[in-house]
Amino acid sequence: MSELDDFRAEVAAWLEANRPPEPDFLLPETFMEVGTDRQFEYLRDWQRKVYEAGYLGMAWPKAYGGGGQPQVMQDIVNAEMARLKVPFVPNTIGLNWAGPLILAIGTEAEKQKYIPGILSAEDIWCQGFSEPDNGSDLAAATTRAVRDGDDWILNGSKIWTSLGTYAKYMILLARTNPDAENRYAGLSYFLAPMDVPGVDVQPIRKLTGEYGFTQTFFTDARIPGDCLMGREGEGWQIAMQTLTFERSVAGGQAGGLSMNAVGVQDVLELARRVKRDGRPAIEDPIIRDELVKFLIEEQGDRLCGARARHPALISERPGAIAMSGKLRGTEHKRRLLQFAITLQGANGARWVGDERAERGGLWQRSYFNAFSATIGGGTSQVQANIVGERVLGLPKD
Amino acid sequence: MSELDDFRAEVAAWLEANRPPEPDFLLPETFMEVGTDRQFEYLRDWQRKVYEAGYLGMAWPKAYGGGGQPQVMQDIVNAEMARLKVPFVPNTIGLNWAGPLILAIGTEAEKQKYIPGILSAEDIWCQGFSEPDNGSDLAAATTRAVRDGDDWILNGSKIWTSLGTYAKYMILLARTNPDAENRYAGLSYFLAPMDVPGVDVQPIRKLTGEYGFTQTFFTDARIPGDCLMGREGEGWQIAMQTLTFERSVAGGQAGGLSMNAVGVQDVLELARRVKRDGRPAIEDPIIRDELVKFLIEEQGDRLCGARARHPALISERPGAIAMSGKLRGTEHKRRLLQFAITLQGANGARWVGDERAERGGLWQRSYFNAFSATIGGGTSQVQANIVGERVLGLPKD
Amino acid sequence: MTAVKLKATMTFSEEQSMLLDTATEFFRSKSPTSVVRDLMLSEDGYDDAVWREMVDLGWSGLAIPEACGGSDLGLAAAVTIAEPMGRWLSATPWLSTQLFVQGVLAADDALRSACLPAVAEGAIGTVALCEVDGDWDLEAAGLTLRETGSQAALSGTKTFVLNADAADFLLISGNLEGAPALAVLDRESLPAGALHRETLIDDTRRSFELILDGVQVPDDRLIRGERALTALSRIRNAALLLISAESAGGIAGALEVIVEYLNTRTAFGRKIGSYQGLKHPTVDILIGLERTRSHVYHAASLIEAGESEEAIDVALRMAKAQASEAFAFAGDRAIQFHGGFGFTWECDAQLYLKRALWAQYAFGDAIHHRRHLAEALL
Amino acid sequence: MTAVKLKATMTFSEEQSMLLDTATEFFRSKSPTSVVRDLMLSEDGYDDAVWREMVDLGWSGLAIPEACGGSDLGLAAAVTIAEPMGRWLSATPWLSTQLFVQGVLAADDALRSACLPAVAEGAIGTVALCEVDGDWDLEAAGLTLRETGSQAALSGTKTFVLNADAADFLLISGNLEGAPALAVLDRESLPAGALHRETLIDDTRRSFELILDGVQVPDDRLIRGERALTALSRIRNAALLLISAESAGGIAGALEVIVEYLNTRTAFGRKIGSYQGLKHPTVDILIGLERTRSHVYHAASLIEAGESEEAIDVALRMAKAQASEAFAFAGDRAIQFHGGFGFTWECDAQLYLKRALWAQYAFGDAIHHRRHLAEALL
Repeated sequence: MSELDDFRAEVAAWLEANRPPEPDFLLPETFMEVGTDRQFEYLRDWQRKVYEAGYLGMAWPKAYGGGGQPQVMQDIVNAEMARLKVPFVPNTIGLNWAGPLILAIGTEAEKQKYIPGILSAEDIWCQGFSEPDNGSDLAAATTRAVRDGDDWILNGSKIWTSLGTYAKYMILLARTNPDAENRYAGLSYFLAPMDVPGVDVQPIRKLTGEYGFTQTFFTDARIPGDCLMGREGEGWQIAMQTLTFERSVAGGQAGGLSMNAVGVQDVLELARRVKRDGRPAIEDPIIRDELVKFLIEEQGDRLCGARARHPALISERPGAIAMSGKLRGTEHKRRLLQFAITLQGANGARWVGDERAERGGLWQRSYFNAFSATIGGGTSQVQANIVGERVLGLPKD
Repeated sequence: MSELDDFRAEVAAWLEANRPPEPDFLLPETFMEVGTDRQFEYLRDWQRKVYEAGYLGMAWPKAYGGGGQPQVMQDIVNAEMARLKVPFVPNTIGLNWAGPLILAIGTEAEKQKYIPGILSAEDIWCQGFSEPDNGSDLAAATTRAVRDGDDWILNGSKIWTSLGTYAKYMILLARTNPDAENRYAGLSYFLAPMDVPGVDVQPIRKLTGEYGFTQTFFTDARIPGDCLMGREGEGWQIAMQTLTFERSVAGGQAGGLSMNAVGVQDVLELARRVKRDGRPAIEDPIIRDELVKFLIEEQGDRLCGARARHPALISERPGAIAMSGKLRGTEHKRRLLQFAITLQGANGARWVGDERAERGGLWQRSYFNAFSATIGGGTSQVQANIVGERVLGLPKD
Repeated sequence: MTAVKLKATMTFSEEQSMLLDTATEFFRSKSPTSVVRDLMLSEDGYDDAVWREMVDLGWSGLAIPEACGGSDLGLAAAVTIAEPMGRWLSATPWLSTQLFVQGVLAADDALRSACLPAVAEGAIGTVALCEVDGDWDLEAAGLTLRETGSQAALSGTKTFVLNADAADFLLISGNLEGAPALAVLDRESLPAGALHRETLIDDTRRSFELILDGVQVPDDRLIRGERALTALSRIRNAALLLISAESAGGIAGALEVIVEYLNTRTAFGRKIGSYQGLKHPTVDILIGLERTRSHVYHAASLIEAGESEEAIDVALRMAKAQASEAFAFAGDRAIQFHGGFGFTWECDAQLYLKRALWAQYAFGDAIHHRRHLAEALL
Repeated sequence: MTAVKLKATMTFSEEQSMLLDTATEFFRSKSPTSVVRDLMLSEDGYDDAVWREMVDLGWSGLAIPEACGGSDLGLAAAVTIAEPMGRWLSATPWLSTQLFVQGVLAADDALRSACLPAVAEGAIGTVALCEVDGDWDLEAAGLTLRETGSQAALSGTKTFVLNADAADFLLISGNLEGAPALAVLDRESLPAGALHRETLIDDTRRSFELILDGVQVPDDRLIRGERALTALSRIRNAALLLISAESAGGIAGALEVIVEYLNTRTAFGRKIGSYQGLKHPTVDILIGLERTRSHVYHAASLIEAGESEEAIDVALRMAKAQASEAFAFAGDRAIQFHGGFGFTWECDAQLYLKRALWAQYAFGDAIHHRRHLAEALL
């Protein structure tokens, strides 16, 4: 234990000493909200610094730029980063979704080609699963990939692409065989370059008025044949495996924060500071009861994570905690952020840019941005279906 | 106005003077919970007395035993009964569902035969819509009615029959043509006598441990041909029309209470009296906030009733208030009664028969009985579908 | 037993019904969301031509006595304007003007005559009540009014002053010798640089911080003593009523947007409105709408009937508490139920949630009003 | 900053894992609902043969030190018995006995030695804490203990005394010269007619009112001073932990009943579990279960780790608040989702809701514990 404690102290000291100075602009709260070049560069520089210090991909193989160390060390780094509230690292899709996938099922060539750039933030990754007409219904993808000699020709469009403007690669789910026996079998998975002709990235304006997502249009975009991951027709299985990383059902992520962790303690701190009805919000008994409800819920979810590490305590439904994690976490956060506005009383009506807004309007913006998590990656309604059907065995809709 | 005020005073005086003495047994709370003979007789005597005083069926035609007076007078009686919390009258299905239906679409012979006995409580009515395998899905009814000469032969079973043990007649939905073009067209509607051979009534024990519902079994039960209401194959339409009376979407009910009206004021009174945490429940700020929420909701529903009488204020969705009434009212009541237990702190764990239970355990029993309303007559989930589809025009499941 | 007995009064006249129809048609045609979105980006935040039309229809002077050039229809009639205004997210200085009118109605004849006829003809008014601590207690204002001779000097900072840049008159609350008082300031008397634009969560509003440092107001522009308390009470009543009415309209608008999408969008081979996971909460929104409208028109009925201040207060707080939560719920679900599209600027769902949050935190949210209701009713 | 720092400690030993497996199999086989229903109607409310088996398995003396004949596994191990007991609605005097043990563990050696070895061998214990006002504050007991010579006289009324008719020992709380104290009463010392059966919402419990009018207890049967406070605190901790664990089991049982029915019953041509209106709330029940179990095993881990009383208190109150609401929700929905069948005596759904309500109101409900948590954490 003591060795790990030492390590934890070393990490904390490094983070404190090397955390970048507060910028003079409002940072995004998650990797999905990087909307301006200066935001992106600030965060990419930070990832590079963290990686160079050896605190990213610590448990990934040394051969591809990783640290080759035990996972527990990366866990400690992640925990310290969250505790000290340092900025997040922006290449989340590479670090935590595409990277572990490539390490798990990729070829040696793929590992060598892609993993180092993921860690160093040299190569930013984005995800091309959702389409304009098929939000949570990934299997309905209509973006086409057609073989042409050794290459593939892409046509169609992907949407809700975080970091699309900055990405060098996309993990792409495309239809290679529209006549397959079922809609799943017709899909294939690509590690597609974004810097080829025929790929057009358009920023999408979010409900906050800011940018952060993009829509990607493919018009006869030609990509090399070796961009196909696995075999033709295996796209659905690989996409589902990607989701196990995305939803942290499976481990192997490179680590690093992917968002500014906001928790109930931050809201408590707010409640102590702001006034409602002329007195500190935290003195209102109704507010107090709500705060405690949030604390119990947050602590419950944290303890679920701890319990999930004891097989004997999850034996009846081993997948329940992991598979419900997104639903629990994102809905908790949405409600918590909504409540954080309530604490501010009349001043809750302020918005980003208002001088008197709490933390520059961060809370209000955060609440609106919280919907990206309750919608993206499968809406909460779809998540509830997944948990009901796969964990509880209830019949499909 | 003054004439009606006089009438209201007269009614109040009569009710005060004639209300039956408290019995030495716990009365049921609704007509659906009449489980013992002495409960039934107590309530039937009360209905007879109210009717003989001229306070029931006041707006029904004189020719059939009604009062032939304006509806507003019956409304006043109903309101005074609720205000003074007199017992309910037990023949609800006759007075408020079957009666108005017969008056609306029955033949002259049917009106003469059935209406007087409904009012006097001479003829108790029950309802045979639900079946064991088809709870809220009435159109799936499988109870068969087969013509045999002038008669009909009944086979099958109906369930959740309130007052089944005491009823002389049943409004019955049965399948007369299993080969009809659709399942609705094969149904017919009967005003069926219960006192013929082959009709067997079995009491159902409720979750409270008491009785109150029955299951009715038909085994080659022969009923006369003129029991058919309307024409063969019109059963579904007539049943739907019955539901408009049952759910008070349509008017024309004979009046009288069909349950002990419990409202937020009763719960307030309880909150003033009982202790939680060593002090009156009503002093707890969390309890107070909840009580006010219930008050706002109850008042909102009451005001919806008032607003529904102004066509200009419901013009956009004329059916919204009426069609959502059951859902709003029954769910409000279930939650209110659950909360009434919470007020009692440690003593909330007592049950009917405990000497120290508040009002003999009435609150606890009431909460459990509240499910009969959130389940019976179409579950809340089915009600929400109905409102969503018919009022909002959302697609069917 | 409760001090205030809850009634179920609900009156709605033929005249009000006609007004509601007219206003509904007016805002439906004048305020499609394309227009709303243009106005959001504009400097003034409203279209003066539309405002003039409203004035010409008499809606500005609706609650002004005939003697002062108004039509004296009262607050109950104003609800019929506010509700459709909320429904179509219309941005006009009408609300702030109505609050100004209600405050000045408590003033003496001279001050009323000095302001209200102009308002009936289109002058814009607003109220400056809230201060930076965000306290919703209107009587707790800290801005000072100091009398010297026949003048009073106003010093202090006000926030959330709607349409202050466009206003011809500002009614400012403060503290005169330890008691609440108000002053009417003309646009001309406003010192240069006194106004600072604020950024609200609801882009369809224009709000300002107002900093006064000894600005002089003639004595005859003051409302003091009992009249000041009456003015604040009238303003609060009007604010609770009209914001609740706007919210009722907003819920209806959000519901319409949701139902439209649920009937159009397909997922997993079915219209998404067929899924109970979306259908049932949408029904909850409808129920919230029905209850809100009922509370609103009831409160208006009590005001029109001249019921006791206590009864009106209870009805208004109930309306505001109900409206605030139902509208916020509708706006929140509107975004969620639109899925990815709901997360975009182009989707109208966000407009409703932003309105809902402004409405919730203006003049007290649900928790605030329930606490006051507990005092009145328990 | 908060006084108590929340940790995520979670330990579960191989031994505990085996105990959990054994207990799970035990109650699954011994306590099918047919047996539960028979016991509900029985006089004693439990099956002595099953109780003897539990004693033989060492579960009675689980938390008793080895010196007193127990296995000294502590409260954390007791959770592994309580959870499956709740899952299969098992009715035994185990819970009351564990609370008795925890109280007596705070006594001096003499009293411990006088009671605990007997309990380890199967004697039944119970605690008499609550009084008729239902106050959950265990230190506020009004029953008086009056000392005369080497005896104390107990006078007062206790309520909700579980299994009092079967108990060999009763641990009774009261007030001795203004401070909390407790006394152990043997079954023989209980005056005739002192017990009056109560009717609880949960028919699987046997509860009694205990009326004492000067019954004499020898001095050496008293727990007083600091020890009395410790005893009450230990009892409360055990009650919160074990009732929360039972509730976790109860939620799992209710969930199983629901899932089974949703996968069987058909309406409108589809399995009702395919409707999101039922599926999604069922997932909410699962989430409530997962959170509850996590809180319970965490609280047990803190106790086992010997964390501070404050940290343990916070974890236990969180567990109880979470468990109470999640179980009541599961029970309520279990009835609703069974439709008409859910309304019958035969359907097991009602058994869970009744258990949930008993569990909710024993030793403080969610609102109560959240208030205390607010004091500790905010």
